[in-house]
Amino acid sequence: MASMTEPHQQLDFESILGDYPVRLQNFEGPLDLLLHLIKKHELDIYDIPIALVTRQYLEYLDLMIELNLDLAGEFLVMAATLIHIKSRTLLPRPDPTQDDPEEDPREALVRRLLEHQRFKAAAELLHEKEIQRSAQWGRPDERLVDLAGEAPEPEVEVDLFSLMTAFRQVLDRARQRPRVLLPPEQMPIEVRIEQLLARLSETDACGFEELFSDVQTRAGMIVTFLAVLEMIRMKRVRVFQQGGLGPIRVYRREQPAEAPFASSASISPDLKVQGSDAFEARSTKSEA
Amino acid sequence: MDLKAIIEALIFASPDPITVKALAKLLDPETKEDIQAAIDALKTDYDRPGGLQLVEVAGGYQIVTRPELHEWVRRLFHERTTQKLSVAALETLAVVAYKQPITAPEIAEIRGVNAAGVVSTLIERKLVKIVGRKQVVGRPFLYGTTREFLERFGLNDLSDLPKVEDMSELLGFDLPTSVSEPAPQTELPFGSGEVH
Amino acid sequence: MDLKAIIEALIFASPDPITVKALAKLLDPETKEDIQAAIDALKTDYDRPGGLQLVEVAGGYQIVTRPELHEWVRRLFHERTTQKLSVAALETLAVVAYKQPITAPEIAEIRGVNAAGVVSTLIERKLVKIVGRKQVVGRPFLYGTTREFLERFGLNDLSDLPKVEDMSELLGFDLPTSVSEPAPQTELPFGSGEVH
Repeated sequence: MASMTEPHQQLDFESILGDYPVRLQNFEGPLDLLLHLIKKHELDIYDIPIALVTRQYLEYLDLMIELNLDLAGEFLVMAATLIHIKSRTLLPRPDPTQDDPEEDPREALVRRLLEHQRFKAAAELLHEKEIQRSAQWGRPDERLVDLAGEAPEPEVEVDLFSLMTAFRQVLDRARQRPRVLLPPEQMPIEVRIEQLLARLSETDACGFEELFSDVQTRAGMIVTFLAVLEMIRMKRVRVFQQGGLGPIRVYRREQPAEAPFASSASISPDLKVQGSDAFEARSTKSEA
Repeated sequence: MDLKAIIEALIFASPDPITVKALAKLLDPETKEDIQAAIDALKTDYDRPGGLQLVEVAGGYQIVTRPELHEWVRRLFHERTTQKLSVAALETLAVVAYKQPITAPEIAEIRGVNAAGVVSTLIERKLVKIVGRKQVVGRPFLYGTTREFLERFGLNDLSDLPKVEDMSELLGFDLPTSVSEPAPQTELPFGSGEVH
Repeated sequence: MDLKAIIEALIFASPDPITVKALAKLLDPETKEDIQAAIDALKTDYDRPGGLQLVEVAGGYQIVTRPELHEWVRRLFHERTTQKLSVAALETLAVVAYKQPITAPEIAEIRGVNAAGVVSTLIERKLVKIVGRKQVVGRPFLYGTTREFLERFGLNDLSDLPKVEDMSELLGFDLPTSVSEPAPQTELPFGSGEVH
C-alpha cells in the first residue's frame, strides 16, 4: 500500500504552524484531514456533527480520487469508520448487540483525534526546543584531530538495529570475498615467498600489513607470516620500524649472488602453529 | 592538581557531552561528589558575561556558544549541516519520545498512518533506536529515542520533554483533565491512557 | 553589543584559527583596532587559571586546552567511556551473538580479519564472556554473550535476536505485524472492541 508520508516529507515544519494548506496531498493521514475539517468549520470536537463531517470528508476523498492522488488505504478505512458511526448515530434506538447503549459512537474517534492533536502540538514544542538548541554552537568536530592528537576511531551507538546491520555486513563481505585461488593449506611457503617478492620493491616501502592484504584465511596469514620470517632469514628482505609503535616497512633486498632460494636450510620441520586446526606449517623440503 | 581546570579541558575536548560518571572514571580516584562540586564551580565561572556557556544536555556537560550570539556565529558558516526533519518525521518522533517504548503498529494507531517508513528514516538519522521486543505474539520491535535525540533537542533527559500543560495554548481546544494529567514517574508526562 | 563575547563565541565555533581580518569582515563595521583591543582583553581573561587558553596560531586565534592538561585529554580519547563501540567491535559482537559459542579463529574466519584485540575489548565491556573451550587442537576458548548484552539490547533471551532469515525483510523495514495488535491499514483503526 502506498504511503502518504513520502511526498509530505519535503515540507517544512512551519507549513503546519500557520493555516493548514488546502492542497489535499498535504494531509498525511485521515486524522490530519479530519482535524482540518473540524478547525475549518469551527466545530466542537466534543460534539462533532458527524453527518456534516462525513459528507465533507467524502467530498475530499472524491476530489482526491478525481485528481488521481495516491490515496492511502487509511483514508478509505476512515471513510468506512465515519459511515459506520453516522449510521449508529442516525438510528437512535436500543441496540440489542451493544453492550453499553449509552456510549456515544463518536467517543473513540474523538479520543483518537485529541491524542493525534496532542502529538502534533508536542511535535511543535519539540521543534521549538530544536530551534533553541541549534542556536548553541559546540566546539567544531573538525578540531577533534588536533585535540586528540590523532583521529579517534569512529564509534557508533549500538542497538539491535545496528547489531543486525553489522552482522549482515559481515555476512555480505564474507560472501563477496573471493576464494583464494590456491587453497592456502596447500600453498607451499616458497610459492608465497615468490608472490610476495614480486610485490616488493627495493626502493618503495611496503607496509607489513599490506603483505596480508590478499589473504583472507587464518591459514593464509600463517603462510604469509612464515614466508616473511623465511625471507628475513634468507636476507631477501629488509624490515624497518620507526620507534616501538611505528608502522613496519618492508623492502626487497638485492638478490645476493650466492644465496639460492630453496636453500637446504629450510624451515624447521617441527615448526607448528599453536591453536591452528586448519594448518600445519610444512617443511619446504617435503614439498620439493 | 586543579580539578576544575582538568574538567573544563575534558568537557571542551569531549566529542559528546561528558557525564559525571565518565569524568569519574577518567579522574579516578576523585569522587563523584568532588567532581560535581568542581562542575558547579565551573558553572558559576561561566555565568560571567562572555561568549560561552556550560550546558547540561543528554545527561552530560558541554561548552557551547551563548544562544543570543547565534546570528553572529552563523555568519561563520554558509549553512547548517544538520538536516531538517519533515513534519511527519517530527510528529512520529514526538510519539516515540512520549510513548516509548512503543511498537510500529502502536505508532501507526496514534498517527493514523503507516509508520514503518518514517521510523526507518528516524533510525537512519540516529534519533530513534530499537530498544527491545514486545513480549506479545509476533514480538514486534520496541522503539525509543537515542542520546542523539536528546542532544539535538537540547534535552538533558526524557523528563525534560515539554510538559503537556505547556501545550494547551497550542491546541485548538482544551484537553479533558483526565488525559492532560501528568502520569506517574514511570510514564512520560504525556502518557494518556493506553491506545487499546 | 558585547564585542568581546561575540569574538569569544566566533573563535570558539570556528573550525580553523580565525584572523583579525576575518573577524573584521564578520563584524563590519567594527574596526580592526577595536577588534584587536577586544581580543587583548579576552586574552587577559584567559590568563586566569583554567582548562583552556587562547592562543595565536597560523596568524589567527584559537581556543585550545592547556598543554599541561594534555595527558588528561589524551586519556579521554584512549579510555573511551561512552556507550559506543567501534565498527570492528560491533561487527565482532554481532558475530558472537549470532554464532555463539564461537572461537576467536572462527570469528576471524567470518570477519576476514584477526579478532583477538576486539574480543578482549568486548570482554572488558562485559558484553562477551568465555563460555568454555572447544575440543579441538589448541583447545581455543569459546565465546558467548553476557547477561549485560541482553539487557543492553533489550532482549529477554537469545531467542529474541531477529533470525538471520528474517533479517533482509527486517532491514528493509517490513516489520512483522503483531498478531495481537490490529494492523491499522487492514482493520478499522480504533480497535475492534470499541467499534463492533
